[in-house]
Amino acid sequence: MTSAEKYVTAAYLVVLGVLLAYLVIYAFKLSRLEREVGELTELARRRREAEPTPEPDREEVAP
Amino acid sequence: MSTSLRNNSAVALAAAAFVLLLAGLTLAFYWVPNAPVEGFRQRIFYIHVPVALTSYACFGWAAWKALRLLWTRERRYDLESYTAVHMGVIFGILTLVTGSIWARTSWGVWWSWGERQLVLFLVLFLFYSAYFMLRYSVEPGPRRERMSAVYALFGVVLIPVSFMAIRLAEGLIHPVVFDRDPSDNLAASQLTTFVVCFAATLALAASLYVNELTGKRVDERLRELREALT
Amino acid sequence: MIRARGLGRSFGTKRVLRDLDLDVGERDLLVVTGPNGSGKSTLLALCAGLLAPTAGELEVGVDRGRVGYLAHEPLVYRELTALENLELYGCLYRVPERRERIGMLLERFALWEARHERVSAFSRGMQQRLALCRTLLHDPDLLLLDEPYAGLDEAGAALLDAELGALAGERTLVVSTHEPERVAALATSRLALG
Amino acid sequence: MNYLSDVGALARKDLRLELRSRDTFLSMVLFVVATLVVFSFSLPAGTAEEASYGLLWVALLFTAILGLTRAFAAEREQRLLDGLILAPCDRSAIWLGKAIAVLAFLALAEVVALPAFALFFEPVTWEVVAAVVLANLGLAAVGTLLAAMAAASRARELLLPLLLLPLAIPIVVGGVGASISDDPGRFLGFLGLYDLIFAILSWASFEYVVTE
Repeated sequence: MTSAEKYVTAAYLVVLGVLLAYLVIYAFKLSRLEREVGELTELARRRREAEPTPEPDREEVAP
Repeated sequence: MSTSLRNNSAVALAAAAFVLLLAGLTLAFYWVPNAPVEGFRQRIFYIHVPVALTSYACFGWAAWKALRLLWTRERRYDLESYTAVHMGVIFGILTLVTGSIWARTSWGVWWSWGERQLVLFLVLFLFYSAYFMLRYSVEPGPRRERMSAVYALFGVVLIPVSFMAIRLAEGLIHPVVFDRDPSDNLAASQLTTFVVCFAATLALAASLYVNELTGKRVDERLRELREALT
Repeated sequence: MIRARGLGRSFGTKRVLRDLDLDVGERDLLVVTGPNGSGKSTLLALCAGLLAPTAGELEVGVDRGRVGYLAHEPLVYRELTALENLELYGCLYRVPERRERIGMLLERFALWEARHERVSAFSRGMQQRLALCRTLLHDPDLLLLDEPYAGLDEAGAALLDAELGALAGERTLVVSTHEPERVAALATSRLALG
Repeated sequence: MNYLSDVGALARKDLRLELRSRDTFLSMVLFVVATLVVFSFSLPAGTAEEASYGLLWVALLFTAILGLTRAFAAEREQRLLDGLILAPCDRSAIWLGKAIAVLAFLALAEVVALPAFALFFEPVTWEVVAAVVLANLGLAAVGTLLAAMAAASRARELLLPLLLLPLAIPIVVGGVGASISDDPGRFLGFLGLYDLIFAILSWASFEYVVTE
């Protein structure tokens, strides 16, 4: 391989490498999101058991 | 857009990106003949310039979304502008890397101040890194969205202005290098390869943009859910 | 004058106001009470237009030139004198016969002698009274007073009582306070937050 | 007419505040002279004269940054921006008033800096003075807007240089070019164009930076 070919392939490989790195970072983000959803469903379940009847949420203005 | 429609377009975008990238690579490496003067190393051109133009497109898209945020005050544009800037910076880094490799093959140096586009991308890279610094140091909320939008608008205005500045600086402050404008004397085959590669990088950017945007939307919705539960 | 439906505001992840409905008429005096951090100041800042709601909607029937806003901070320059501060705001609010109005307000709030002193030399009570002058300077239709009695001594509080007495029934007032009994007589409606 | 009276009142307020405390202006003058002296030690003997013009422009740029960091100090410490925003005047008047004050401080600092430069380094030609005037306009216009952004963020003193430096690159190119080129007209024209574009953009977008 001449030096020119080495550099050209290096350029294309670098682009590929950066994209793969991006995908890896994105995968980490997805796993974090998944963990967060787990926590929230857990929170929701605990809350539903704690108060069977949902209390009113709106603050009315007392006349 | 309803989620099923959005999913289909995301899949379509990804498929288009894949096909175009494949076509671009095969054309760039096998089909197009060697350039008369430069020979094999000219093939970096088919990745360096499309990536650079895609980066400009991303910054332009971010500015467009920022303008709409300031115009219609709809808050979803902030995430879109933010993701587009993020895409622009990623492709900007790619441009800088492939550009310096090209400078290495053409002039034997990793960095040359004579190459206008490289210098412009360095300026833009500095500018948009400050964009992220701005976002991280302001509380999330309407105020941060509007400031980021204004800054993104400044960015897109800075591109032509600093290109003029770099051109003015040549010969006086920066060395002049025989700068063959890559896109003027292109043979037919080179042009088609270039266009395919450009379409490929655009499709790639659009596909990554859509995915990352969805990720950020899920992030925000989870935060609202957490707020509602606590 | 003020109409809010499902009004909410959160700072980052912390939600301060949630799903609030509110109606304040032209001549009303609304007293807002609640512990610290319950969103009283946020509600007033929203009505003043300093903050944008992050949920629901809010309509204020008067443009910002007719709004008087008294915040925790006096919103006056410490290095300028009382007179210079009021002249600056007088110019910005385009107050007609500015000099006479400033003189009358300074006199009414017993600040006339200190008019050439810098605000940095003022006591907390004097700063609060200057802030009241600034709030009333342009004779606003809507007054948003965030804990107006804070820092006032007995004389200052009496001055404010008289002022509120004169304004109640004439203008729209929203007063957030920790001592609701002081304005209980004048209040036309009440909102307990938090 | 009211717009101009608002701008006048705001600019007078800033100048009066500065006369009282005198810290921004004096620190800018001392800073620029000290920077020039330090620079005089940084150039090896054999370098070309043009290099010193480059130092002048770097010194002016960082003096401007120093002044801009102080621009919204009073408004930020006493949360006064809320008071100014509530006033019925057009919010861009706040920007213009503050920009005029920053311009005044910069000009006063340069009245000392340019003769000092002529004394230490190279003569100050009229092109340099024209470029400095144009650069002041650009720096004041864009810098005031960015100072308002930085004032609303946590890392105030750190953020302003990061935001301003990339936008100041064309100003430095125009300034240095006008100082050393034998055809300064091109560079002065470019500086004028820069001022026009970014002054209008800053004027139009200031409202969105200080309100919600």
